[in-house]
Amino acid sequence: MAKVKSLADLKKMKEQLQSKVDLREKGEDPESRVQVKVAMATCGIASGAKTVMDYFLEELDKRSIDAVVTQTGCMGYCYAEPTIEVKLPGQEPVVIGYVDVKKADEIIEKYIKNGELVDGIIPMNYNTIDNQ
Amino acid sequence: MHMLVCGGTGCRASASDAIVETLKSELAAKGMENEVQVIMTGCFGFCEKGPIVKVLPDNTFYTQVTPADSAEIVAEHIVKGRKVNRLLYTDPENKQHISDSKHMGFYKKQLRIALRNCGVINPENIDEYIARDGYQAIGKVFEMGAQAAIEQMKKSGLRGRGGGGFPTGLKWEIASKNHADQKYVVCNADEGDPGAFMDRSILEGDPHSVIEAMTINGFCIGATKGLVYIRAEYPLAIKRLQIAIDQAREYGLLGKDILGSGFDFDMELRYGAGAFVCGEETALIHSMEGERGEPTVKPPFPAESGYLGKPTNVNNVETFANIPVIILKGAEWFSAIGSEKSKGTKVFALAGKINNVGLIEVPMGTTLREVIYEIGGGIKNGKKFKAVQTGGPSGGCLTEKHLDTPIDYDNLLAAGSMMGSGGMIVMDEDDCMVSVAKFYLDFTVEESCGKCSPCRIGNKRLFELLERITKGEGTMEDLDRLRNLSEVIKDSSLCGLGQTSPNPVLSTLDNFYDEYIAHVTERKCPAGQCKSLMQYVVDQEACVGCTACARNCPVNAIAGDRKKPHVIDTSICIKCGACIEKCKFNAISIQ
Amino acid sequence: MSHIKVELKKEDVAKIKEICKAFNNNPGELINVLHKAQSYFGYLPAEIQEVVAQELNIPVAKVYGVVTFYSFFTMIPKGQHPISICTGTACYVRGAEKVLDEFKRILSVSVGETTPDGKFSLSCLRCVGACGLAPVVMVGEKVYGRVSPDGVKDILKEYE
Amino acid sequence: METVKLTIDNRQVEVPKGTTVYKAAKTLGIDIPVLCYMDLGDMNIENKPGGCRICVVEVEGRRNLAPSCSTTCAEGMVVKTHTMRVINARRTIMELILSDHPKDCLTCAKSGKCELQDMAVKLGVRNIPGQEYAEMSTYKTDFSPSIIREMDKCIMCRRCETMCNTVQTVGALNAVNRGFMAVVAPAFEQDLEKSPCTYCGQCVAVCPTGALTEVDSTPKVIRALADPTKTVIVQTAPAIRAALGEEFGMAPGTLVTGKMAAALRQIGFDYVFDTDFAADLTIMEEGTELLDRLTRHLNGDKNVKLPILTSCCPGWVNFFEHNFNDMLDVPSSAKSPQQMFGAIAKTYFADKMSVKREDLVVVSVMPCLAKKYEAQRDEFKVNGNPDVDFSISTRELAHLIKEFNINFADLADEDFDRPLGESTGAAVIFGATGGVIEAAVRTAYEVHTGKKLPKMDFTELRGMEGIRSATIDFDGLPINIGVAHGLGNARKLLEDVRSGKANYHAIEVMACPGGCIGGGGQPLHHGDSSILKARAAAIYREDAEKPIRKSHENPYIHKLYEEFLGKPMSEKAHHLLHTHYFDKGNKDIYI
Repeated sequence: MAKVKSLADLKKMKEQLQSKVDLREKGEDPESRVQVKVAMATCGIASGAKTVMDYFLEELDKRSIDAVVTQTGCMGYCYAEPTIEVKLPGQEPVVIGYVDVKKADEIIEKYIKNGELVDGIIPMNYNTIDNQ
Repeated sequence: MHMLVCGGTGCRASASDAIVETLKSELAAKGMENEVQVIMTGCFGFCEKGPIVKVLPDNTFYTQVTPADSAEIVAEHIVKGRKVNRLLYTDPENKQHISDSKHMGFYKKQLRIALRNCGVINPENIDEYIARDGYQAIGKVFEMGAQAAIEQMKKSGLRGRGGGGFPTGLKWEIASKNHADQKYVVCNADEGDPGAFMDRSILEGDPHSVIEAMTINGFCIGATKGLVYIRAEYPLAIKRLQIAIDQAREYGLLGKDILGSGFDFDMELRYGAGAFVCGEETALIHSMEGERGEPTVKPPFPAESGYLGKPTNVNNVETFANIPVIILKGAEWFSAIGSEKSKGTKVFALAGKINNVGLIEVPMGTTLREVIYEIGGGIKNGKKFKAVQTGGPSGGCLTEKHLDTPIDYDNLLAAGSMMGSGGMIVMDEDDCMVSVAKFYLDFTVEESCGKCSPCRIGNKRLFELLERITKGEGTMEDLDRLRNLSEVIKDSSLCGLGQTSPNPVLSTLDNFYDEYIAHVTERKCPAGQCKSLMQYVVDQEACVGCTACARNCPVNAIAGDRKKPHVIDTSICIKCGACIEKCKFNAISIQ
Repeated sequence: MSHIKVELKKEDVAKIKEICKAFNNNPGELINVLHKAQSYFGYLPAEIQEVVAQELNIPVAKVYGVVTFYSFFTMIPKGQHPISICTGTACYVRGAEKVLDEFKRILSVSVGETTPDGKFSLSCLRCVGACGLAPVVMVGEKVYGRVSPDGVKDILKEYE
Repeated sequence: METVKLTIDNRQVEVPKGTTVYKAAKTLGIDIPVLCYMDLGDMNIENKPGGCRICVVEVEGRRNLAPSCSTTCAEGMVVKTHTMRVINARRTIMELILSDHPKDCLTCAKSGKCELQDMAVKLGVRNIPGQEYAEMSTYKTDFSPSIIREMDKCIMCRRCETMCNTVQTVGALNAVNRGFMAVVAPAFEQDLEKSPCTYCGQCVAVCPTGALTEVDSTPKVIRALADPTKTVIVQTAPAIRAALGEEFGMAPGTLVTGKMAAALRQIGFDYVFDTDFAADLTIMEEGTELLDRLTRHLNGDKNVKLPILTSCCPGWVNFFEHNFNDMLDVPSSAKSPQQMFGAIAKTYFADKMSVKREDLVVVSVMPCLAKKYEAQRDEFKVNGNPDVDFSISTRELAHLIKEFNINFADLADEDFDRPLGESTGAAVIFGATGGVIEAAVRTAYEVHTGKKLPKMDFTELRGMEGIRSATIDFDGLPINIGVAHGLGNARKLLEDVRSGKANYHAIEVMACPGGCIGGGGQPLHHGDSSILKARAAAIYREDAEKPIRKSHENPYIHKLYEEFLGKPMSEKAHHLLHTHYFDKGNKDIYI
């Protein structure tokens, strides 16, 4: 990876990365994929987030669903760990708590495949600085 | 279509289960059960107006719904497509109904600044950070210059998030004015409060923001070296921070000539080894130097003579995490958030007897009530709220009467607690406040470095006094001693640890004096937590003589014939509580 | 402090020297050196501290002073399955003390001790940050959440 | 000089910038009580951890009380040293310290000279509330050959740690553990005997309580005196006569040579001798060794080691055996005066008196605690019988005199006995830093050049500076001499020698700051270095008043060589008066 040499470089890089993300998020990218983020902070891992993440990686592949599974930090819902966020192309992301392997299976079958919500989704209860 | 029914404990208590049932049956009656799904969700964080029902995809947000309202919602909204206006949220300002919850962001009590990227980006991928404006702030600082950046920091009103609340910009300015051949930037990531994990979450979720902020700090004060003093007990945070440092180096965002500015900055990790006192900056510096982490008298402050005797600026993780945003969005934007003397937001680790244990971030000035009842979803198991402890072992216990106090540095201090690093532990009616004070003193006794006598011996004596009281051996004189000793320890200890360690005692003495009195004069623990003061008694009326208690008693203290009421021999009873748990008839109680 | 006489092997000494050298034998890196040594040997007996002192050219009393200051460092070998009970505030208010008592009772050891068969050692730690799961117990790297005194037996059974 | 103005107890004072509040108050005659604080100003030794918190004062505008010992005066500061708040804090802290301190004051070795006791009196502490249920920290007592450590009495003032590490660089003691169990101890809390302790006794000299005391040998001396079969003789080191008076209320620097001899005779010693005699003998041997090495060096002998190091200080011998084990052939092989005396007493003198070796008891009075250990070294024993049976300190001698109800002040001066009581001025100055080498120069010059000394006083070798050097002209041959007192200074000097940076022919080292007059066995100077200066002046005064001031002119020394030893460094002299050293450094502890 080449070094970022100036602020201008950095900004250009940001634009590129941002637009890639935007395309994906707005679902305008024809190749847009399902995104699954697993909260993998200590508390999440302690409650089994690693197993859940592995399950998604394996099962989505097995069930031929084109998806990106990534890890992220603490979402703040410690009471409901492990938590994950699922984003279907062109839709708002949904956070789901108390995810174990069984729940993960339900999420894949119901929400990811058919867009049916499942019990245990956690409404986003905070404002972000993006809309400030 | 989806109908989301809040399944948070608060809403559940007000019949959200019934709402789900009626909604389902109404839909079934209309033959729409396959088109519209009813989903039970987690807490919306708006318990005050619960139960909540939200209809997707149009984001209609109904408040204070009763089971009786279900039919109307289905009939009107689902079938006819007309919103039920009377159930919509009413803006208290203009009395307008708001139908689309997208337009009612204001109900959300939380604002994520320090946690902006936590749970959003992959912390192990620098690209995701850059895509969210990462490292733009350092570029901006290079353009505006160190002096202007320090001005921004001062104007923003940001105060240290580690506990003391010292103005960050001022701290930087002092460090920038001390001349030396080498200066240091230190990030205090030795989060030691039991029950606090804000810093850890930030480092695990957004390590680059800390790296960027430290670089900004370095540029502003003229330091080329950064050190992160991090708890060795945080392996994941260490790993992610190390990955982030390596990636930043690879991109040239750490190292020589960052972004072509000519400014060099690099950083390394130093590990803590389990000493709470190392959260104090002079102790932290000694620890980084390979010494016992004993604090030294200030002045000299680290800004003058810190790590290896060089000017050093120490800030904690959360403070740093705020900085890139302040630079990018400007001091005015930041200072518009929060209260008069405390700007911005504060992250709290909300835990204890509360439904929504979690990591939250609220604007300064939010009340404890909002945090506990809205965001936290109220007290677990429908128990009664008793106290909330903020500031960890250095803080105090606040009560009912403080619930509407806006949270900021000065208010908490005035109320006898402190901001601390952000632990917030909620306690209910079952918690004995004398025991809680004892718990914190036990911690302080173990964590005192032993250097100064008030802290080394005084806290031990406080603990012993509290122990006597919880055993029912205390006297009224002990209560006076407790107060005098607490005040002297606070007044005369060397460092912040001793100067704050009596706070849990003083605040409980102030707010729960009755409970102390009960322990001393009646030899009773009103909360029923102090073992020595408890007696287990079998209610002779309720006992059916099932023998479950007697069979499970580990010391055979329970006697009684089958199908006849049993009796506990209190001289043998070890008060383990096994009998209470086994009794299916609620016949055993603590007196 | 109780002592366990340890005889270091030649390669152990070489390892300690190598660790010290990696930190340029800089006394300012003492804590980092001790971390590395403990993660390699599992604990820091007197003999290891003596070698470290010699390599960093500082009095061994000072090394010992540092080792005994920080609760992370131990001079007693941990059990095969180190059990740590979180006694952070969140776990405390949710009953960690009772869980700890149960471990003590079943294993017949106090905090900081190892069972005679070397299988389990018991210690307390302050907040692993999994307060949502309180009370929390760690056995080795594995975290158990929402542990009740009744559940203690089941946890121990896993390691029999 | 820059100054600051401040107000203390409503009085204005102007002090140089950087002055502490404690010192500023002193200029006004306000004596703020201090406990852990220690200032040996002239030797740049200061201990101000700010740990005991007894010296706290109120500073206007500050939230907490400030420790006056380590708070620097600032312009316009307003200080109050005795408000109710301060007095209450001081007394409460004192009660706390005492609550963790044994109450065996009546039988404590430090009773009457204990700073903690004095402070309790000063602060008017009459009871310790809650003592009956206050846990005390306990540690095992450590009996070494010289020093007893009873750490239950430690108040964590850290003075010993400062002396052992910063001043002496011995590194035997360090603060260990944390909190209530924090204490100063050797590694692994083992006994001093297993540590690199040199027994210099500086820790004992500064300990404010009975935590560190010397091993009391007076009961054994009394038993020997009471045994009719024994001939008991005593030798007194040069530094005793300049300090013993202080124990009887005399001004520091009062010479009590005659009274001391009289007192010893009254106690019942059969012969009262002077270690000074042996000091003259030491000069004969060491001086000859110096000249021998020097001559061989000048003649191009590559095997000869220079510089020669003096070896009369046992603390220093222990130090180099531990720390400079690669240089064991550098120090002079001459025994110390104490041991030379013992060796001559148990051979030459015993023969003369026809007393069997086992029936002759040699007692030494030394300003030193390391001498106790030295006397017990195996190489100084013949068939298990030591050359010196018991070594007692100046303080122990004072106890003995008091125990024997001798009115010391009223004693008429008496002389030492012959032959081992005759000495020269050169021997007397052994007691002060620089004295041994000055004595050696006086003799070596005349022996080497064959000429009379042009002057007797080598003031360039005297003084209190830690490391001094001078070049003495040996009639055209420049001799480079180094002097160090305090082991930290010795280490510096020796490291320069080891690295080849320093080029000396001879070096004198004394373990204790000031030399033997500041020895670990001397009356406590409580950190007042003017006392040391007065003692040194007394020593030089006695030297100046002596009719003979050069060791080689002592007629009894001549007689000793004629009758018994032959000549310096003869085979017999070698056997009796020289020794060898042992490697006590980091032995191959592993494998």
